Amino acid sequence: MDFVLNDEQAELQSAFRTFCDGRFDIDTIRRLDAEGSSVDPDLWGELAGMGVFGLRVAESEGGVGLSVAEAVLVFEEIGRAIVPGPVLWTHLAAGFVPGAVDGSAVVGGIDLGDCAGGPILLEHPDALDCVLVLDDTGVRLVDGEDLDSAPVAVPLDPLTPIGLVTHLPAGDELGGAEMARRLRREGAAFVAAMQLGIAESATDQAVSYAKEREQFGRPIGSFQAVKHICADMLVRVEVARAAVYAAGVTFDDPTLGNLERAVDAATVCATAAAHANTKANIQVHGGMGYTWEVPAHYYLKRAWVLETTFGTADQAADRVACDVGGDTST
Amino acid sequence: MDFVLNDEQAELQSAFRTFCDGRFDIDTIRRLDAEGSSVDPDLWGELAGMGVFGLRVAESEGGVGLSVAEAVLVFEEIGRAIVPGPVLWTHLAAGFVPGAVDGSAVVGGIDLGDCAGGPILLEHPDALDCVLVLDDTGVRLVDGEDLDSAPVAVPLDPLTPIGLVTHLPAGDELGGAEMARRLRREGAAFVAAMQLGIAESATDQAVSYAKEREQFGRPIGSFQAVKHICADMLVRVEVARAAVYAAGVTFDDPTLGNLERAVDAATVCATAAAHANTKANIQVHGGMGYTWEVPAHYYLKRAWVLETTFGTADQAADRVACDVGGDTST
Amino acid sequence: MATLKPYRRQRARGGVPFHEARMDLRYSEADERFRSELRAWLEDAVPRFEDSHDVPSADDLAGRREYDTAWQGTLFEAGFAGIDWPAEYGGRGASPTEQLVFHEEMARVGAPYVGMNFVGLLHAGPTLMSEASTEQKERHLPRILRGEEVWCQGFSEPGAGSDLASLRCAAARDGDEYVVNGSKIWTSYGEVADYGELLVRTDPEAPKHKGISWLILDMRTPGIEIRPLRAIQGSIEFNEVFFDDVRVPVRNRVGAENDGWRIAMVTFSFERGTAFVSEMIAVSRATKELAALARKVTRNSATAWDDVALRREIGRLAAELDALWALVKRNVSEAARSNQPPGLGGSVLKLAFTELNQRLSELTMQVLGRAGIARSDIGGLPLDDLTEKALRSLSLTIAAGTSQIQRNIVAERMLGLPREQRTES
Amino acid sequence: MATLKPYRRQRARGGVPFHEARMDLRYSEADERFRSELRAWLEDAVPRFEDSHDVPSADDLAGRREYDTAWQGTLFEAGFAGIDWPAEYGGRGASPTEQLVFHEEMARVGAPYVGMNFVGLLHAGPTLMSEASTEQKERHLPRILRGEEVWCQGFSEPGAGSDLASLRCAAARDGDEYVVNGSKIWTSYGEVADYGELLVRTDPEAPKHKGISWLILDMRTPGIEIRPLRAIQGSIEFNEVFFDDVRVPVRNRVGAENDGWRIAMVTFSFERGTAFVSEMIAVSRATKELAALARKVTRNSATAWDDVALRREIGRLAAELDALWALVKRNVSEAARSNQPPGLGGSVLKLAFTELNQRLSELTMQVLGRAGIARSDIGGLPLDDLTEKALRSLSLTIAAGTSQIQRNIVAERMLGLPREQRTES
Repeated sequence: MDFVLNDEQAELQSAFRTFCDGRFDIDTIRRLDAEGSSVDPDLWGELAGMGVFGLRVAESEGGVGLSVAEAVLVFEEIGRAIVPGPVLWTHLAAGFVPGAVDGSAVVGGIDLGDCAGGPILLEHPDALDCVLVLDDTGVRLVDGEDLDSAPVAVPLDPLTPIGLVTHLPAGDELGGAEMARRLRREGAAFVAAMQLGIAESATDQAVSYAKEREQFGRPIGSFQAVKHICADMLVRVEVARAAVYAAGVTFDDPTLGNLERAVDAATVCATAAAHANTKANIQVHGGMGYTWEVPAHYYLKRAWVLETTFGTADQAADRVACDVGGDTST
Repeated sequence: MDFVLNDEQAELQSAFRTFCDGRFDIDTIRRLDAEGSSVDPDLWGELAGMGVFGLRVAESEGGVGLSVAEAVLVFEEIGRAIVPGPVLWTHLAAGFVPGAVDGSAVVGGIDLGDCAGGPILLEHPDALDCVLVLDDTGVRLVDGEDLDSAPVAVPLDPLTPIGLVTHLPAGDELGGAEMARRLRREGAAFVAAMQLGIAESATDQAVSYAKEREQFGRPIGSFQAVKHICADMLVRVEVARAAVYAAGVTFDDPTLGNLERAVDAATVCATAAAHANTKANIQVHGGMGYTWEVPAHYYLKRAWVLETTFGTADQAADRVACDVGGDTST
Repeated sequence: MATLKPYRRQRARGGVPFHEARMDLRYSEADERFRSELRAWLEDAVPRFEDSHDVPSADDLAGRREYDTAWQGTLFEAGFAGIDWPAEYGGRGASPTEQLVFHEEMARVGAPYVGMNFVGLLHAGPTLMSEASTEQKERHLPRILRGEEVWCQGFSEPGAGSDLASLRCAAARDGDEYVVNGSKIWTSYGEVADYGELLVRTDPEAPKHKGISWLILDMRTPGIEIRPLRAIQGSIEFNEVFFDDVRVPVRNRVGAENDGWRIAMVTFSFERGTAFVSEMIAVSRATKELAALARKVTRNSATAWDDVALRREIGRLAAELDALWALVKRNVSEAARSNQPPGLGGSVLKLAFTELNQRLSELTMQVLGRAGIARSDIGGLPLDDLTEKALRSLSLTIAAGTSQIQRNIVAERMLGLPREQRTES
Repeated sequence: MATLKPYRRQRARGGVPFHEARMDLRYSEADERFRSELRAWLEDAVPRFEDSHDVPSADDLAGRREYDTAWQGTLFEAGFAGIDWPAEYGGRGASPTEQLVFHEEMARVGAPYVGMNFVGLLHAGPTLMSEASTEQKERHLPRILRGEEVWCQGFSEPGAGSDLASLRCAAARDGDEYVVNGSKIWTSYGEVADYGELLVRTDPEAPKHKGISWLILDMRTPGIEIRPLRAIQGSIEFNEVFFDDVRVPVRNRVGAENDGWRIAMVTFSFERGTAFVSEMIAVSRATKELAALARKVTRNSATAWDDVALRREIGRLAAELDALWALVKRNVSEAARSNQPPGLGGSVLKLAFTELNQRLSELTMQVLGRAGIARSDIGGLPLDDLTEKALRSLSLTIAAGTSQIQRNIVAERMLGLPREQRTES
């Protein structure tokens, strides 16, 4: 047992963080927002070049050949930099949707479970070549041309444009219920990783603002009220990190324990961390926090979008409860 | 509209507070605890003399003839002083159980709704002359001699001894479902008043300790962490007070609005205030807070007992939700 | 033996009928007469106003000014402007409880909101009434009531937020004018306001609370530059305002030179006291709407309402709102008795209400579920309104004194805990 | 173009098999061999021990001492005492991960808890190992491991709680003895302990952190008076200890004179690091038991389990516990790598775990409902255990550094926020 990153994993993560710092800095985020484009072809190409889409695809098939635990580290950074676009769906599709692995196909997706009973919403509708559709019975692939959607004028997250799906063709069946379950589980784990990254970034932003900003002749971070908000942010991050990394490791070594429960624990802890920390970050920033002058709002909005992607924390907690209570009825 | 205490109400409350300060000071509470007696005949007589049991009984029938809103002020003080004994049940019984009004009959009670599905527990079993029993169908009076109960060795609250009822005779029917509903509603309102008093006392205790106790060369109340705990305590008290007094006023003038909802709002807010404030009081007291050296623990334990007396805050919130949502199904 | 009986008897002896003497939540007959009159008028006036005025979009500031001031003018014409303002300035001279009835009835029929008249009616106006010269009052108060003057607030600065008294925007005396240099922030509607309530430093040498003055600023004075700031929900809600040698006549100062801090504190007690009565009514309505929404929104095979955890939280919020509404009535009763602006109780109300509001927002997003990633109405869901409110609610624990500052106030001024060791230069 | 491929290739080139090189939650083969050995022994030893020893009541301190030390002796005889202590003191000299396996297996079979050996095994012992002289180590460490010495802690004082360094219990040098006067508080098991770890002020003139020394106190020394304190749950858990000219040989000082503060800090890092591994396992079990209880307890026509709000909170707590258990594994892995006591991560764990524990208690009381007003088992409900745990949990956010102090530590030492303006005399 050695539940810390090894040197190579630390280097992998640090290299990808450096990449994001350079390519997805806050000015770029603001530019993409202003341009109303969430998928910039050049940046998409760079993500492909880094191997983000084929991260878990074998080298022989054009991928990087990493494990889930390592892909989790990359998605943590994608969250930290709030990289826009259907990165996760294209990553999930790599290996069975042609062109996904090298980013030449931009793949979006819909988990009908998330939309159950409500409108069917599709993220980044204008950028997609094809769309994966998951439901309890299986996985289908729909050509982007065949799907009709009406643009939603204002999305919650300015960097996640939304379309209301008005016609969803049957598409081609790619797999059955088991494949859908697997994709959802992987998707939930990477969403949790992104939420972890968002929670971390919110903490970093709050802490550096608290060190700089002075009121009453002292940095606001010297006041216990602010100090304790920041301390609680770090606690949530560390708890979420443990859960998210544990889920990644359990994917790679399923004999370690109950994989579904490990993913659910990651969802519960990472969602809570991202939700509370992005809100706390705004509070620490004071008036600036609820303007577009500082990036805090982008993080909060992205975290809210991810909260309903591949299932909610409430659903995850309900499943964990049934596992703990040996209740198989639900 | 004049939703503040008038002079006479303020004097009434202040006079009763002075009485409690003198008769139910913390040394008395400790003595009763040590003696294992929750009903001291002399003190019970003094409560009767003050008119606590006949507070709402007409003067012509030996009572004080006050309204519910004023009785609420008295029960707030009973909570503040954690006066032990079946004061509330005897008060509820006054007017229809002989001897209750002047305290010559010590009346206990059981709301079978509170015990639903669990053991039937009776407070102060050894002190009771008779026991009111409420259920959905009506109200019964059982002679203390006829009821069998086994003493519970350790009660949660040292000043609320408990018996496990092993035989509950049918007793005499005093009224039907409507009377049971009325007694529960009144009981819930006075429980909320006592919880308000407990929440206030916990705030007072925490604030005075925070002013006195020094660490790091300053009173701990000068640290924001402690200061903000205390501020939140006061906020909860003021919110609870508004809800509890509003419920009292609504009893006296039912055309003001939905009485059940007013009582439920009082239950929700006062329970939350007592629960959180008694816990916060312990935290502010540090190590001393979880010993018997300071009275904080008595308050916490009493608040916990009251949380399940005449229905819980969860049940009250569920009813308010149904009222808000126009849901008549539950 | 001690007994509580005298308290009953004393009252009986006094001869005052029982129900009038005691703590009471019932509106007086006069209040109810006012309500009937107002209600009758609103029934006709609101539809008529709405027929003749298009609701402007959030970004159309000029349109919003026109709309808000037109409604204020309509109220004034009918005698319903400034319910608790003295008649001499065009107000109704009525009681605080009638003011409360006014809010209730306005909310009941969904009448237009105070909008851009907010600062004038709720901050600057009451401050002028309390502190200004007769000439200043006569000049401004009637125009505010008639909707002819829109005001904005120039208090905070980029470097002076929670520590407002550290403000540096300087007003140097030059004859009978002040020359103002510096900047202000969070001035809502700065672009379209006529006047601003401006706090400036008139004595840079004095201790920080002692060198501040309160000025009436004509927003059309040369040298004022305005930079709009975008709020989290996307619309332009406030501005940064820059002053470059802006000349303000000394006669536009309210109160004595360097006495501005005290005067500003008067404003804050208004702000904290009754400023969210309307919002509270709106939130109460929102809670009801959320319950109705939860009963409609299906999630898998059940509705959101079937989820006891969500439903119970709706119940808790509604119960707490009932309590806060009673607390408002207590604050108003106290103000009516003492004839003073609402005091520190406003901080208690603000702490409780803003947190409750945020919990309602979180619950709303939970009920919306996946649909909440869109902010345009789809599938019969009022997403535009709900997501905007949810985002906007994040400002509530910050604006007009953060929750941290409010807790300091409650702890230090209401509970008497020792003051923070703050550096006061 | 930048790519992540090298990170895969580099590892392949290194020749180290993939699964051994990476972050790993799997116990090693050596750990698992240890587990099998321990498990086999426990299977036989626990029932044998329980057959020959009656479980003493909470108030029977002498009986508890006898029970706890007998179990420690049994462990020692079998070679399972001090798993990660060096062999020279009778320990097993094994890895921190084997220590974790030990806790897991002990909890799995419900073996007796460390009990009164807590201070010796988890605080004083590790401190002696790190800081004491060879003679002191040889004198005490093996006896602690064998269950022959019970220790207590004399750090806090009535006037020195969170501000421990302000302690005033004085030790005046008199030849080769210190003469101790003053008092200590929160000394668990003080009446039956053999030794105490004692912090005293040896230089009253020095700055407060600089004048403290760490002494080994023989609890049988004349002049010690003990006043028991009752804990919230009703039992005597700790004491106030008074010192009246208590003579302690100078050779019983650990480390240099006036270096006691640094040494005490070593103890705290142990306290915060692994002290609640056993408790965490206990809480994990408690969560399972609560779920089972909730499925049994009926409330009106349904079970507590049918209340989604309660059930979901059980799920949330279990999920967070899973996360905290993973966090423990990370802390242990870091300690194993660095061969250092667990660091500040312990404060993070303490904050999260103690709060979780209190939430579990609240939930337990909610599930119990009305039955929770009794603390004796009735109606098939384990009320004695559950209510005691619920009350006891209130101490967790206070003892061993309040949550407020832990947040200061996290903020100042981990996040680098500016230090509190505290008066350090």
